[in-house]
Amino acid sequence: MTKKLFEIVENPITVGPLIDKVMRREAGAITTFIGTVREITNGKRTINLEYQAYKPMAEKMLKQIGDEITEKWPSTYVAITHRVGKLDISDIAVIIAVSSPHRKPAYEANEYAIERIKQIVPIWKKEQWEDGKAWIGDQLENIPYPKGKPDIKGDDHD
Amino acid sequence: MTKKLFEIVENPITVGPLIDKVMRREAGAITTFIGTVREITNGKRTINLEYQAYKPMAEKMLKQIGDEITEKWPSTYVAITHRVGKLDISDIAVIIAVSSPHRKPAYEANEYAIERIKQIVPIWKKEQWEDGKAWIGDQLENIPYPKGKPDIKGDDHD
Amino acid sequence: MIEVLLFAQLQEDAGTDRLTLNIEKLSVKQLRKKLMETYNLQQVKESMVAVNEVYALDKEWIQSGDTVAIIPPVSGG
Amino acid sequence: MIEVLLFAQLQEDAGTDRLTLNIEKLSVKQLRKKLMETYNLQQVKESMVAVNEVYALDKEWIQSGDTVAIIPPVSGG
Repeated sequence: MTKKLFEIVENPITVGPLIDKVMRREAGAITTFIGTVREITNGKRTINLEYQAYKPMAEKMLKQIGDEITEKWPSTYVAITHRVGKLDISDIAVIIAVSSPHRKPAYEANEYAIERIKQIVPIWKKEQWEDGKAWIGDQLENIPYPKGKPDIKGDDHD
Repeated sequence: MTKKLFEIVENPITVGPLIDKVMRREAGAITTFIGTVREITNGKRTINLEYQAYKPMAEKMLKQIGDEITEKWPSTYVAITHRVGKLDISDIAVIIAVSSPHRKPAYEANEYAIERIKQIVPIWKKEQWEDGKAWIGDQLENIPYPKGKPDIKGDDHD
Repeated sequence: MIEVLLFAQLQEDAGTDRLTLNIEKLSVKQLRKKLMETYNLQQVKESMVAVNEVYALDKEWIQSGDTVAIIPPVSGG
Repeated sequence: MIEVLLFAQLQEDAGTDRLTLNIEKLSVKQLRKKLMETYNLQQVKESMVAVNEVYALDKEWIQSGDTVAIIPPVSGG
């Protein structure tokens, strides 16, 4: 079985395979982040979600995030899988697994990964509410590209 | 099946059941921490480990950590399982799962939990090396009880 | 020929997931202008442009054979 | 009677996982002294004492029927 560390997939995902990808004898700590479809956002009830990706570039950007992480935290191993397509409430959209000999880098690198995914990975979600639907840009939750463009190199995060 | 959120167990543990314990429709983020037996610590090769617990008090202390967390981060749900007995390299010793509507509290509460476990939960490990064995006190890695006693109330962490 | 991929709201606005432009060479900035004026795709303004799967700045050039993607603000995770 | 539970290195030093003291009442501080002097358990000095599964300070009292645990520096996680 090939061990693809950075993946966009269309089927349901579970945490076990990602843990296996980063597990090793040198590891003492593994952190995982599991992003699920939340029912209520900003007071609105979500019925379901649709994720769309520019798949080849999205996988490339996930890999770039992995490279940024191993440069910043050389002791870590990282694996990321993002699901696309229709998802229901509580379905898993993304899993990030990081292993490290000690716990601190495993937490820091994991949180860095999710922040960067929300900045540079070409994936979009369309929310279906009771009374409508819309493609969500991060501008609804944050400032869109505060520097006029995505922080491509991750320089803000040193 | 009863859903015991804070447990000391003697058999191998996996992350799936802990995720299930904290999963809910309001959650958008679940973090897990998986503590595994690391082969090399401070340059010494560990062969295996033995964990011993004062079980009833350890479960009570895990529950206290859970209470501290839901007071500090009211949006979170927490579950912790610690294994005791003989463990080999890469075996899982502890799993912490935290769910939250948004990701930041899920990371913060999770890291808080492992820090507190290392301070107040009556569990001890005995390391078996190639050339000997010893019960490890945190004093070998850290200052033992810097205030002369464990920080029972977690007041340092506000 | 330059292929332009569209996603999310832009895809719905254009009614297609790709445009094929019969152009030999133009800058990213010129492409933005064309998409806004000829195709009335206003969200291009707040989008990034990727050329052959790499984010590109306005002054960079696109040539026949390149694959361009218009990337509206992302919302994965 | 007061039951005193021992763990980890203390258990190995004492050669048992519990001591039963035929005492009606004593303070945590007095218990520490007794364990160090009578039983020569030097690690008691750097250990915490829990009375009925709650960490106790030196000035607190232990009574017949209580379960006491000596908690050397912990190393779980």
